[in-house]
Amino acid sequence: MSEQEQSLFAAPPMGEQERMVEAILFASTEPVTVAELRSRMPHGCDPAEALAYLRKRYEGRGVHVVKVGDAFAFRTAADLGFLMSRETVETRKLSRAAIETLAIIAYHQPVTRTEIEEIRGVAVSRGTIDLLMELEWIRFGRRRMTPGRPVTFVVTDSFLDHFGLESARDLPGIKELRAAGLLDSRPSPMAPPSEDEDEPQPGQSELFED
Amino acid sequence: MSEQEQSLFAAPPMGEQERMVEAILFASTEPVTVAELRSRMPHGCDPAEALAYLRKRYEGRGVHVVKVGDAFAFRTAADLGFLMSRETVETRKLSRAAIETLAIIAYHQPVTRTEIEEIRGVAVSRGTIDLLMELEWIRFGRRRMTPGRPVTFVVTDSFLDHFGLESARDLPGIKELRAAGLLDSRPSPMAPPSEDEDEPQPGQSELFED
Amino acid sequence: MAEQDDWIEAERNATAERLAAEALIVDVDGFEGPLDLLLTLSRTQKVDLRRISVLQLAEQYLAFINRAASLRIELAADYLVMAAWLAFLKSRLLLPPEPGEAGPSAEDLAAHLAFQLERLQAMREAAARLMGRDQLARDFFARGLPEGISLHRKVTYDASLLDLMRAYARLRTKDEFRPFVLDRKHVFTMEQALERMRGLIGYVGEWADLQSFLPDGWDVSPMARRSATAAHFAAILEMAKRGQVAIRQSETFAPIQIRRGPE
Repeated sequence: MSEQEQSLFAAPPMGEQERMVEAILFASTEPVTVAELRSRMPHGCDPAEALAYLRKRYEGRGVHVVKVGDAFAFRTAADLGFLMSRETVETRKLSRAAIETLAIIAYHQPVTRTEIEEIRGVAVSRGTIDLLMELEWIRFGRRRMTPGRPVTFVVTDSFLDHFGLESARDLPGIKELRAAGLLDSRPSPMAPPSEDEDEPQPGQSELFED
Repeated sequence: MSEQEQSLFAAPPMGEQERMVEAILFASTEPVTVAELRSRMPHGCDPAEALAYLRKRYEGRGVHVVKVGDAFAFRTAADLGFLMSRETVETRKLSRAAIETLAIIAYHQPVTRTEIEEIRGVAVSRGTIDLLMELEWIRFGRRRMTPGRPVTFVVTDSFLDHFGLESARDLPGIKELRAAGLLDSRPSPMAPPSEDEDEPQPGQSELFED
Repeated sequence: MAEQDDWIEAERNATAERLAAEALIVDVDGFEGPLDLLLTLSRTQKVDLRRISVLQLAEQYLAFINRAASLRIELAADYLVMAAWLAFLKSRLLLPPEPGEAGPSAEDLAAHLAFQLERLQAMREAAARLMGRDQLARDFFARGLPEGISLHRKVTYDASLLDLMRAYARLRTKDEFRPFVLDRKHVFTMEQALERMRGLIGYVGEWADLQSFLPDGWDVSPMARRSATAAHFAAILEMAKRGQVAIRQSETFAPIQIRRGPE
């Protein structure tokens, strides 16, 4: 086999693969998964390894490679945010109820509406869930396998992207909260004043199973 | 003047200035001029010099700093253009008829065309079914064991994948939609009912039966 | 002299306390439910939530509710439900348990309430920390100029789960929003009634209630009955004008009676 023929079938050198990943990530505003990188790069490439080199190369630069769920994206370094006032998108100010509901979904996911209400001690208003869905920060998760099969809510990858989190496991303070038992769905010893039909589930402790 | 006071007014080190230019060029929606860089960076910076360093740094990389008129921007390297072909997929919103048909199939599967028409109150056009098939969101299910043995439609795994569902059973019910505020008790002013109300044509359904 | 200072001091403290309580009351709309109010009240105990006195908290809450009542401030029902429950809990905490009493102990209930407060507080803090993080498009940024120029142009269609659910919700509730159309199914016209009565009147030699002439099936719904009654009444007036029937009514709202006319 001639040398040229061989090179036709061999994967490009790693330095070249790194350039490819760099170009693809740069071109996209949305995070790109490793699977998508692989499907777009020539046969035989190892985008995961190329990504590792690329992340290292951009450490400490003005833009970084960040991980969002299973995907990767370039984002500007947070310490340079002050330069970007022109780029800032004025976002709607979230109500306290919306912020708390979002936090409860993030930390307790998958979580049912009843559980959110039990934690906050008030009914979740219709607009709140609607708004968080519209922002694409939450979505419906798997139904709970309990009587009534209530729907659950979980946070999305856009949520992770927005708050610069690799995964829900990286939520600030989540380990401490779990260790303190504050993420348990502790059954109330008696139906307390808030009416909750579905019994708290023991199965819920598998938080963040992936 | 004390040393500290001096440092308060001195320009940031060149490495830092380079990071700033990098972040600004990356995040900006348009090419940026040197004058604009200067106005956005701290007093005393030399954006032209920082730019020169930055261009050098990106030489041979997967993205370059290019000059566009008087301004500068990042562009992916020309030799990697073949990687960008998939970037150009034009996405359109599904028509209302298509999304309603899809919703009915998802909620009622397996469902026959006649049943879809009964629920929508209008005939289902052939194009709608074809489109949903082409998107690989629906497929034929088992034939119904009733006179005429009509074909049924079911949703596919790529449907579940696209909509982030574990199974079609995880779709929220009407009660849950209402609770989530997705179902207003008033007709939405954004969705006038007359939009595609083709005449109800009960007789037309067998047109598409095979 | 010193005594007087003490007295003034005490007076001042009492005033401050009263003002604080009133400020709390005025702010009642600002509370997100009874649990939020309890959490606010618990801060006055100035202890770790794990060592909170639930008994004292129950008393504070009940005092708050009483005060609101005396100021004629309307409280939402769930505040009153919580008050009733706390009053119950308080009595359980104060009285020795009845022998053989089933169900959870007062201590369990109190511990659970303390847990709920601690958990709410923890979620508040978590929410604050979350919102304090660097955020996309505020502190860090995505590529401002995504590239997408290519010769290959492929059209694909997209929809979100939200679109899907809204579409389904719209379909399923379509009937609720039917545009207004006259309900002809339940309208009995005067022409129909006239036709009917002409056929029937020949058989009415004695006084008979108009009601008994209403067609079958038109007395099931109020709407149908009203329409049929009105149509038949108009019809007999017409027939009376022509002398075909005689009409009488003994008093206002009494049944209307008819019989064959004198002609």
